Amino acid sequence: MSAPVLAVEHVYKYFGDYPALRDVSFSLRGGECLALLGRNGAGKTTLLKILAGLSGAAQGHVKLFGDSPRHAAARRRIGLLGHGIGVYDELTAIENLTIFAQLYGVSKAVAREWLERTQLAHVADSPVREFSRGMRQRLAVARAFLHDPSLLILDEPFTALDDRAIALLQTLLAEAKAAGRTIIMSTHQLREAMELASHVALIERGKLVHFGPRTPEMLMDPGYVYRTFGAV
Amino acid sequence: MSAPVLAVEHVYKYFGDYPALRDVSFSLRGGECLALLGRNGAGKTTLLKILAGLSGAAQGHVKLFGDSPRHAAARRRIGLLGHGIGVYDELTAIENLTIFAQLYGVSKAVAREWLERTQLAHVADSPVREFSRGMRQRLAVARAFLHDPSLLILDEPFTALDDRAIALLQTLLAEAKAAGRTIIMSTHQLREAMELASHVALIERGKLVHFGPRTPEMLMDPGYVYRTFGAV
Amino acid sequence: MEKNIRIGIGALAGLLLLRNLYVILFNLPDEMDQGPIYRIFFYHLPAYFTAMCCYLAALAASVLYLTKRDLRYDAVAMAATEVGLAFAAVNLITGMIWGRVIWGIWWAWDARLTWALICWLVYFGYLMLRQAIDDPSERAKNSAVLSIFSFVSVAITYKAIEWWRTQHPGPVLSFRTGKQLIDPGMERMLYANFLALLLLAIVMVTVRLHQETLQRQIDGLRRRAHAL
Amino acid sequence: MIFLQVALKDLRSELRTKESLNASLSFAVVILLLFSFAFDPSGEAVAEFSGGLLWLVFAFAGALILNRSFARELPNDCLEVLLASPVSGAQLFLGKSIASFVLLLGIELLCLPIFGIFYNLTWTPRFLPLLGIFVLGTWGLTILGTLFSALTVNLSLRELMLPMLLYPMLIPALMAAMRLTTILLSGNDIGGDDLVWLRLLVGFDVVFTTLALALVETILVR
Amino acid sequence: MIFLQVALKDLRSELRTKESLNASLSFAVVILLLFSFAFDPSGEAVAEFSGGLLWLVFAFAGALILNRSFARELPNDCLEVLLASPVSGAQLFLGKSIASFVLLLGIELLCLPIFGIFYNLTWTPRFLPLLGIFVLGTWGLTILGTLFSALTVNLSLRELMLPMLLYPMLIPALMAAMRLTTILLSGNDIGGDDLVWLRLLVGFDVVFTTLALALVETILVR
Ligand code: HEM
Ligand SMILES: Nc1ncnc2c1ncn2[C@@H]1O[C@H](COP(=O)(O)OP(=O)(O)OP(=O)(O)O)[C@@H](O)[C@H]1O
Ligand SMILES: Nc1ncnc2c1ncn2[C@@H]1O[C@H](COP(=O)(O)OP(=O)(O)OP(=O)(O)O)[C@@H](O)[C@H]1O
Ligand SMILES: [Mg+2]
Ligand SMILES: [Mg+2]
Repeated sequence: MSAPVLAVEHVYKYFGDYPALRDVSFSLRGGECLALLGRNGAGKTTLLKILAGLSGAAQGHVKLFGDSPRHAAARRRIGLLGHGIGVYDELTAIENLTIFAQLYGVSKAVAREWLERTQLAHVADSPVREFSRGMRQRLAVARAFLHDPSLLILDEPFTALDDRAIALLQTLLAEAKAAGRTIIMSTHQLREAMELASHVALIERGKLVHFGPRTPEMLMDPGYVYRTFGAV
Repeated sequence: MSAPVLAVEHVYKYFGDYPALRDVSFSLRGGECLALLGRNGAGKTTLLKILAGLSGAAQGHVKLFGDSPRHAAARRRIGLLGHGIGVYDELTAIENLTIFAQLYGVSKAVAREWLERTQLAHVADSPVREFSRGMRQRLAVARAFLHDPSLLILDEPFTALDDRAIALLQTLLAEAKAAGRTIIMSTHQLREAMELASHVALIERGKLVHFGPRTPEMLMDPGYVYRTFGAV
Repeated sequence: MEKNIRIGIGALAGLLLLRNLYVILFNLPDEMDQGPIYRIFFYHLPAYFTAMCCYLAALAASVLYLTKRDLRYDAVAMAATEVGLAFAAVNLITGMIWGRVIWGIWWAWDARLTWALICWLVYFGYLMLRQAIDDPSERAKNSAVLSIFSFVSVAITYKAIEWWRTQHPGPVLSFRTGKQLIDPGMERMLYANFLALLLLAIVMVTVRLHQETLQRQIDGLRRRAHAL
Repeated sequence: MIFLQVALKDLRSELRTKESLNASLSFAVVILLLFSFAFDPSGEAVAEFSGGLLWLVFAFAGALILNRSFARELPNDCLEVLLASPVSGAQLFLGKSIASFVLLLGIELLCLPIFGIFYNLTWTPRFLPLLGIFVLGTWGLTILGTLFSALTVNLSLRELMLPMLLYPMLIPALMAAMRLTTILLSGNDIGGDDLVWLRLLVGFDVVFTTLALALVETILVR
Repeated sequence: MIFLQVALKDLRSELRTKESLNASLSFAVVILLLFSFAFDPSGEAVAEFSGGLLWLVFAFAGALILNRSFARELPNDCLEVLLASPVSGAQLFLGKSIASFVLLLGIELLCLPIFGIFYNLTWTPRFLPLLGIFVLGTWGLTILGTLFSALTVNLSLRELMLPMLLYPMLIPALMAAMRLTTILLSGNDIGGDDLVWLRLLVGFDVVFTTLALALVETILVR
């Protein structure tokens, strides 16, 4: 059996005295996709930030590919898609992608290729400022997938997207998953997430109350997870 | 038949040369609830801002209760719930509501009452900064409903809320609708919206391509509206 | 127990201060040139040294916080800085009063005075930054970094006397000059009052720490109330 | 009187944390300090440029405070909610101007004794006329600053644009206030030729208050 | 050399619109103008406080530019994306410092002739040593300013906090730069006693660059 891509071991995080995460442990392997569920304020974003190395755990360890998340080698293999799109409004689409290509040490040709895959090639030289929300989101996806990351960390990726943008994102994620990439995403839009997920985790007031494979019941009835495993 | 609460007549809006709204006309009466659908960048937010008097139409008219939306009497009867919660982080919950109560000429007792209705009475004296997302949203609802508005304008009210917060909002909206208030809301979360809606409108690239009562098909299959009335 | 120790040190500081005051006022003779006003010196200089000790403690606590990430060190840094600011203010104000009597003006823009003021402003900025950050961990971390940067200005203030020529009197203490410039009785008195003020500072720091602990408990309870 | 409620709201948020008051005050002291390095303040000439120095400090501290006037409403989209409430644009503007005015005047009055100590000036004998000048000058500063704050609130370069637009237009008021303050701080009375400056200051306030109240609704509703 | 790419990115966004360059330049000119009202620039003494004036302007314009250094990354959550990329905190910081440095130095070099014209000063004969002082002083300003920009990036009072924290700590560098610039603008050479100031300036740059590079990762990762 392969070594885990992502291992979270007894992670705690405090904001002051408030425990935002308490003893969270799980691990994921290549090709797995985790849907991280939880009510508002449960700690999903906090956990994802720790995984991406944007925030440090107070106790416990996170290992990405066996390394700490603050290790450059580990970060080179992460793709991050948060609330914000993470590109610069005043620059053009291709300039944005080129910048990130350089930071990741990827060739410029790859940037162009991703513009085509996200159907943005015809507006490559327009500043992002002029893009509509759907186009911005597609560019953000191109930015996150550019360096062929082995681990995708997505925080509420479907929020405020229309049906078509969601479908595009789902297709890309399904492809990535099929190619053996690991995906972890938080979301409140259970239906959209369940189709993709191979695993489901439920976090409640900072505690991981459930972690396991996605079962057919979950697909049929998204509320199932909350009702079955949630204490509150 | 009663006079329309909201009448939109041949409204156009341009951003530079770009026509964000083209010849939009419809009207709503008391007790009606309109779900405003449309893809990203279709012009939903633009339309709602014009209705709330935050932005002026280039051509055409908007009448709220027979008045222009910039008329103070009309604005006294609007409740607005946008992306932002519209309350101040550094003030306490009760201070926030008191401020808005004063601006709308409503007594302070009403503010307290709404805190209780949104189950925030126990944190009335804590600054909003410390609230969780769900609590903030509830406070925003209290703020929007405080002055007993006759017309509720909601822009993507369900975004990023968990199941419970959505249920609370739906209950409040259903009550308002039953009490004869008019509601207009934009959303991408079709399922949540359809349960409430009495009417459905679809906007596409600034044009209103459909406006009509909500039919049972729409409730069963939310994608139906896009497929049936959408041109693109 | 903790409370008793606090009261004990406080009482000791109080007694020492009273005794020193008595000696300063009644036993020590007037200075030749300045007359009675020179007695303010016994508060002017020790207050400054006490402030320096507080800033040094704040620096140590900040470094410890960054290595250990324990919020208690952060509380120490905060308390020490606040008390240090108070004592630095005593130094500034006594100096200004003294200056008013001797020079006829409240303030002169010379290096020593200016640096004392800069130092005060720098640490006041530290407290401002603390106020502006809500999340305690973030606040602790960022203000610890700022405290480290701030200490550079303390070092410069200490050295200012050697780098710039000033209107303000030069060093007098024998450990800095290597000579005996003032009367040994006076110098002993200085150290005695320094000890008293230092004890007072320690009590004040512990009181602030205690308040801080209570505040954290209150905040914790409120957070729990929110979760209901 | 709804604008008073807006003003109270702003003052309350501002004073809740006292951060901004403390920060602006110590910012003002810091600039005084910087000036003392740039210009030798021990010379005899201090009284002659005291008004200039003081109003420069007020202009800088003022720009920082005014910058936040409308920007304060951005974080949770409060501006939209306020504009959709029955408060008219002019009332909102007036309320915000009053709040900034009170805040800034408070800071100025705290700065004055500090300034007096550090620059060795006596200001007590002519405090009342000085207060009058402060009120007039500060009102000009806030009314124009609040208008520009509304104008620049949606720009990403806000902090940069506001002072750039504000200062040149403010020059008449600033010059008058500097001149009049210098006269008072030098121990003289305002009279004779200097009344021109006073008239300029009052005229500035009247003209820009009228203009701003007339135009602000247009600025806020897009 | 990944920090150079960060610097290039920042410079490119900044120069794309030229807004900020134009705005800071005209802001600098506006302050020069204000100063000329506050202090009589026609006197003989101008050369004596020329360095002070110039560096005050640079410090004010600098704070506005530095304020945007990390704040520029906020709108679309770009800061998070950058921190999750292989760029280390120190590289990011260095890149941003370099970008602000280049920008600010450019503005300073544009200000110098304008200043020369307004205040009737000759700066050409000693341009090279002057440039050296500008480089050293500006580096101190940017390195400390960028660090504080990172420290205050999440504060709502950012525009107010940054100068308030920055200026007092910057004073040694500013004092030295003012002094050395005045000497050069008065037509003298740096030598003898004044070398103390040069040493102070260099020492400041070295100490704070080291401290900043060591501590910035801690600031950025929460
Ligand atoms: C606002 C005014 C003043 C301020 C801010 C001030 C500040 C200070 C500081 C910071 C020190 C400690 C320096 C060190 O030991 O490194 C000091 C020491 C001292 N001050 Fe002042 N001072 C002021 C006015 C005066 C005046 C007016 C006098 C008397 C004429 C005076 C006499 C002394 C003496 C004798 C020492 C001890 C020198 C030494 O041992 O270093 N100070 N002052
Ligand atoms: N910077 C912070 N300072 C203090 N508390 C914080 C901070 N960030 C988050 N919290 C608290 O930590 C808890 C977890 O927040 P988090 O953002 O991780 O929730 P979430 O699961 O992402 O919620 P949502 O579904 O609303 O996005 C919340 O109670 C929140 O109030
Ligand atoms: N201030 C503006 N300046 C220029 N164009 C704008 C502005 N605001 C909106 N637009 C453009 O107007 C169109 C309609 O935007 P709007 O925000 O109304 O869409 P929406 O239907 O709310 O979309 P979404 O579902 O993404 O919220 C978009 O193409 C957008 O790019
Ligand atoms: Mg979240
Ligand atoms: Mg929208």
